[in-house]
Amino acid sequence: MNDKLRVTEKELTQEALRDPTEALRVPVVTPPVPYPIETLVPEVRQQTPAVGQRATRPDGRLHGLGQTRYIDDLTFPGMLHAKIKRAGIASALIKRIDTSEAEAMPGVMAVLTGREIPVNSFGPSLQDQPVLCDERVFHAGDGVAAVAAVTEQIALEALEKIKVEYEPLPAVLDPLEAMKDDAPKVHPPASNIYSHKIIKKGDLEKGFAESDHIFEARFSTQMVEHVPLEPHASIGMWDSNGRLTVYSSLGRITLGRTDIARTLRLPINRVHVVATIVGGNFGGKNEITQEPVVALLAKKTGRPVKAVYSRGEEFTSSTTRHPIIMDYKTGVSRDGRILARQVKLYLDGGAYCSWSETTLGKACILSPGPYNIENVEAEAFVIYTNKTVTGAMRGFGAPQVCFAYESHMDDIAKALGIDPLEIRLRNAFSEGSISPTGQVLHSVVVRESLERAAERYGWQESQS
Amino acid sequence: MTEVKMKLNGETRSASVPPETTLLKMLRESFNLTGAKLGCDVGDCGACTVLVDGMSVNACLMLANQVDGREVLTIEGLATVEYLHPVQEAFETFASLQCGFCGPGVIMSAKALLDENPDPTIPEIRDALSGNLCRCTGYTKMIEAIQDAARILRAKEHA
Amino acid sequence: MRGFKVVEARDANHAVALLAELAPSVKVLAGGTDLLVDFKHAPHAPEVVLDITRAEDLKGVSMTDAGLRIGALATHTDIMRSPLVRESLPALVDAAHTIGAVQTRNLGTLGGNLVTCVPSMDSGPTLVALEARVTVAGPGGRRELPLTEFFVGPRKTVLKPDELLVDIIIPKKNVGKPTDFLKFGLRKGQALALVNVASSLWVDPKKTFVEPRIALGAVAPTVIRAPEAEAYLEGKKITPEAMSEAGRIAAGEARPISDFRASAQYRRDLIAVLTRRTLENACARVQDVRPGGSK
Amino acid sequence: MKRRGRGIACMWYPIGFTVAANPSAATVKVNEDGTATLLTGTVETGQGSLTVLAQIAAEELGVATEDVHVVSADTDVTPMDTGAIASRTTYVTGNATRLAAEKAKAILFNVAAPMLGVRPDQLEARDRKIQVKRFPQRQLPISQVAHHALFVKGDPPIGSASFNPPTVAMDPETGQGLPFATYVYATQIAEVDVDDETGEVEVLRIVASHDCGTAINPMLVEGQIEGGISMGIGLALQEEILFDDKGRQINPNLTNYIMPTSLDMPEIEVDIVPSYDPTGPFGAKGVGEPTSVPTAAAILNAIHDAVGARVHSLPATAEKVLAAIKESRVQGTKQLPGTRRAIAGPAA
Repeated sequence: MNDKLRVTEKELTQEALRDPTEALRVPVVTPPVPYPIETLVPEVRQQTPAVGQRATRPDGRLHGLGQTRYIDDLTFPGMLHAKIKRAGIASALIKRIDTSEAEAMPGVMAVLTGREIPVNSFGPSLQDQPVLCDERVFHAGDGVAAVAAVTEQIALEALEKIKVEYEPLPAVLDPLEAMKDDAPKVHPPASNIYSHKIIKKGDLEKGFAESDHIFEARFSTQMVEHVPLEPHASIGMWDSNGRLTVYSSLGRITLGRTDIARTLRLPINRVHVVATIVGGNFGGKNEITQEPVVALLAKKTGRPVKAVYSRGEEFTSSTTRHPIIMDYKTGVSRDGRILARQVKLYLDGGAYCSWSETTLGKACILSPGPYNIENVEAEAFVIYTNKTVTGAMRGFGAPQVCFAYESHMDDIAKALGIDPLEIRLRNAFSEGSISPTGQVLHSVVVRESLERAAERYGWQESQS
Repeated sequence: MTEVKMKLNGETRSASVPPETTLLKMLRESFNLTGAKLGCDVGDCGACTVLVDGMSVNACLMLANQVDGREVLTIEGLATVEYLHPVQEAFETFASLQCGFCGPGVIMSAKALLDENPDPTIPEIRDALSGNLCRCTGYTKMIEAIQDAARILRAKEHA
Repeated sequence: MRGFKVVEARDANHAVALLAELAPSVKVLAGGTDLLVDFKHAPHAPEVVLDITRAEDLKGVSMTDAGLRIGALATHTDIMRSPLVRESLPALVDAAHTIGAVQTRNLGTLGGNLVTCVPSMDSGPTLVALEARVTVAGPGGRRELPLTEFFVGPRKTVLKPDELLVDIIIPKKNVGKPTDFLKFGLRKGQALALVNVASSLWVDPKKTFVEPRIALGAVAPTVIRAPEAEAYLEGKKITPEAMSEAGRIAAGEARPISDFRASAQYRRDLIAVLTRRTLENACARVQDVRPGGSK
Repeated sequence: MKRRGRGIACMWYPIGFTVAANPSAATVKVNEDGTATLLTGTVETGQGSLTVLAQIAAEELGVATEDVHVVSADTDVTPMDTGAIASRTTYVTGNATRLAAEKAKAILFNVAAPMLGVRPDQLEARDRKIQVKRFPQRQLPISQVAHHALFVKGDPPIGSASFNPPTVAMDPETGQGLPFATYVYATQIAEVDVDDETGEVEVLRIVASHDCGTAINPMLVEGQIEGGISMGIGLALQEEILFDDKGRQINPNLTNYIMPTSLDMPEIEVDIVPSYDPTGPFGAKGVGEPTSVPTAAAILNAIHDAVGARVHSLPATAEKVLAAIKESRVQGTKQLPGTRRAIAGPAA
């Protein structure tokens, strides 16, 4: 069926809907049931203290009734749907983008390319990420053009009509390869190692020299996606004062507004960001993605524009968890006390910095584990590769290093014939312990957590 | 265009949609029933779960035309003006939902389970929810709430 | 989804008539759990979709003179709930239960699963181990053929564009045959099979294998039998060693590939283990059953 | 055969950003009926943070949780907030909220003091009342005080405040410094069954003892822990974005990206470790991220305990576990160690 025809048909149908004999056809908006019916507040929660109560969530009932309005549940009169064309190639120069065929399609209201974006770069710490690539593609999930059309389907079909000519460049996919001097540069002329951190405490060599045993191991982790059930979604619209409103699934609206204003070269007070309720974040919705795109398409068309990531785009074009290669070297005494620990971390940063600097820092600081160690050296590198961007994800590198230091700990315990619980208790921080960065720690309950978990589990009893 | 006439949340409704329209798209766009969500569009996540003739289905995997003449129940039709469905009530009490996006689908799956099996075991509840992905809760409080709702429903049945 | 037309069939004959008219630019919609996903990703839309979901004569499970008949449109849930199947062939229930999740089992059909013909189909091995036959209807009438001949390759069956799968029949002699199905996936819920295996067997009074049948899924272009392993077992005394050896032989008969889900070697390892376990489980289901199906 | 194992892992985790400023601001307005409105720039992304913030404001004002309505996530309306990131909302935004509520309360106390004939510092707010410390019978309903403040004294009880966790920059050469204001601690113990012929791992049970300082809302803390564990299980066993040799993703969908379903989740036992951080709002720290930190480590240690095989790279897929089992056998480990209790497999 011809798309133009379908749009006309839709309009005709809407005409027909006004016929009173066709009343049944009128799209039904079931009025929301006005809960709560009862206005009484349960007695138990009328009392203070409020802290410590198992108070119910005010959003809980709306969730259960299906009445919570996420971005994709919002519509505005005349709203258009936007889709972004993805590069599908990990590293390339963009020679030419031809959007003419797409623009000629019935139902297509506007097409946008990177060259039209006032300031085509953003990022929470380094502004190394283009909103839509204009000269070069850095990873396969990069956007290269966008379309706003009257339906999502027309927008999708229009993407296929956009012709992009690439000159492929060598892609660097392995972070250890990317560290080498002769590796292709992801963001030339910048080095692929774009951030580095080191922590030194005590005398590592002395610590190893005093150790009865030295253990070494390499651990590595994979790239993981946040999988919020709600895909990234945003709606952009302008008023006649040139003020932009963006509804977006963002967990951090302040930074979002900064980045939107920056990329659009707008005074910040002309940008209004509303995040309603976000359908899952886990670190993956802490920076903008397609907000400037919907804003500019809305500006071009004079209509509200909505864009929702497909599940595929959630994987390819949002951030992910850093894979980390982790080298541990640990010196221990005969009785299982850690005397020295050296850690080297290599974080695969993907194509852009995103939250890599934060991840690098936390991973590095936390990597020795919650243990009293006199002599520590932890060093971490984050490296560009032509892969999906790695950014913030629940734990900022901590789950990765915890996997390494705790696996290592068990191997040491086993080699020394010490119970895994016992070796941890012998080394664990306590109130006033000094962290690897020299910080005196307070309200430290790692021992308590070990003992309580072991008690609850029945650790002693389950040993035969 | 395809004419679809169905019993939707207890009332006779009809819509005229292009033939390739999915049930989910029709519910959301023609009827503004946005409780069922689009999470993956290919039947993996279950966020679009609704009941057709009492059976839970992925609304993204049915054509609107397929429900012509049938009964469709969405999350919006589950509560009455007087009462929340016990599953909805238990989900609220137990804080079973966090971001809530998977919630309408999970609750519809739970409703279908309890209609079929008023006293499900925990493994049976897990099995019934395996088509509904949730990233926030670890499913734990959902399972507790469904057990609680089952108890309440059984007590109602006896009363 | 891209635009297409939908035509509805009242019953099987109507569907065949419509197919004759519309082929080859038509796709048949049964459960839709695979088809609509394909449409959403396909570069081109089909011209016409033939919706057969209202053809009642294609549904249902019944016992006929030929054996247990399962309509092509019977959903996986229908199979799981059928008292007939639960009683006589619980392995079919187990297999149906491993497919997708409740929502997809409520929609997805046995016929659709066979016609889509992905190598990892979960309904295939049990039916093959029970030597199931299928009925195909076309412009020239109906024909019956063994299920193994129905499969041609990945996503390819003998069905011509104007033909329709009508039903699946498990021959009478195998109704009640002790059978077991095991699937190995990457998780417990909604898993795709890395390997799935079904074994059926009779046991004679001397505690030897009679008519052992072993079917392997996801380790060849289609579901395959393991004839060498079957031949090895035929007439052998039932022992753990024999079943382990049959597993090893079956692993050698498979032609698994390496892909991102698993290596070929790992799939072979799994076949050996799963074959042995299905044989053990099928043996455990034997209670004085004799060839011929009478208990 | 299935072999059972147990594994333990503990961790530490900081609250807030690494050194970098990450302030939150909040405004609390007390209405003339004693209810209140809290304005916060943070976003509810599912954790229940708005509930927790309402509880903190309510506690400070001496009213009930549902007396506080929270307005959030609108840059035109709500004050600056660094956002729902770094497990910082309860601690940082919570501190800002408490301070804002305290300022609003101070206005109420100033108004109430002459009405009750005492000094403001002799007052406390409890049970929707403003009362004289140790003389609870001398009290006024908060509604009466608020109404008086607004419409008689003309002094609206509104408080705005902000909080930024105190840190000291790290030395670039040695990393020495105070990067975070506070840390939380936790231990998880996992019990697994490993099928030593297929490598399949089934997580049966996880005991999680987590420190979050004061649990402002224990039910929501439990929810965070249970959810964090499910993510940890995915990290441990199943989830991985795969690339082809050209750098394109192979499995960008929920069919082939294997995250845990309800059937993949173990029994979870949550334990909240009693703890109080004097720098947090009513002693609270945070809980969001740490919940998924030790899970993978505990599971991998349990696998090791069950079959004596160490998997060094995540995820520990069944194939990797089986390979590790085979390797540990080759390495002359004649007997599988750590098999305290071998239990029967499904086929036995």
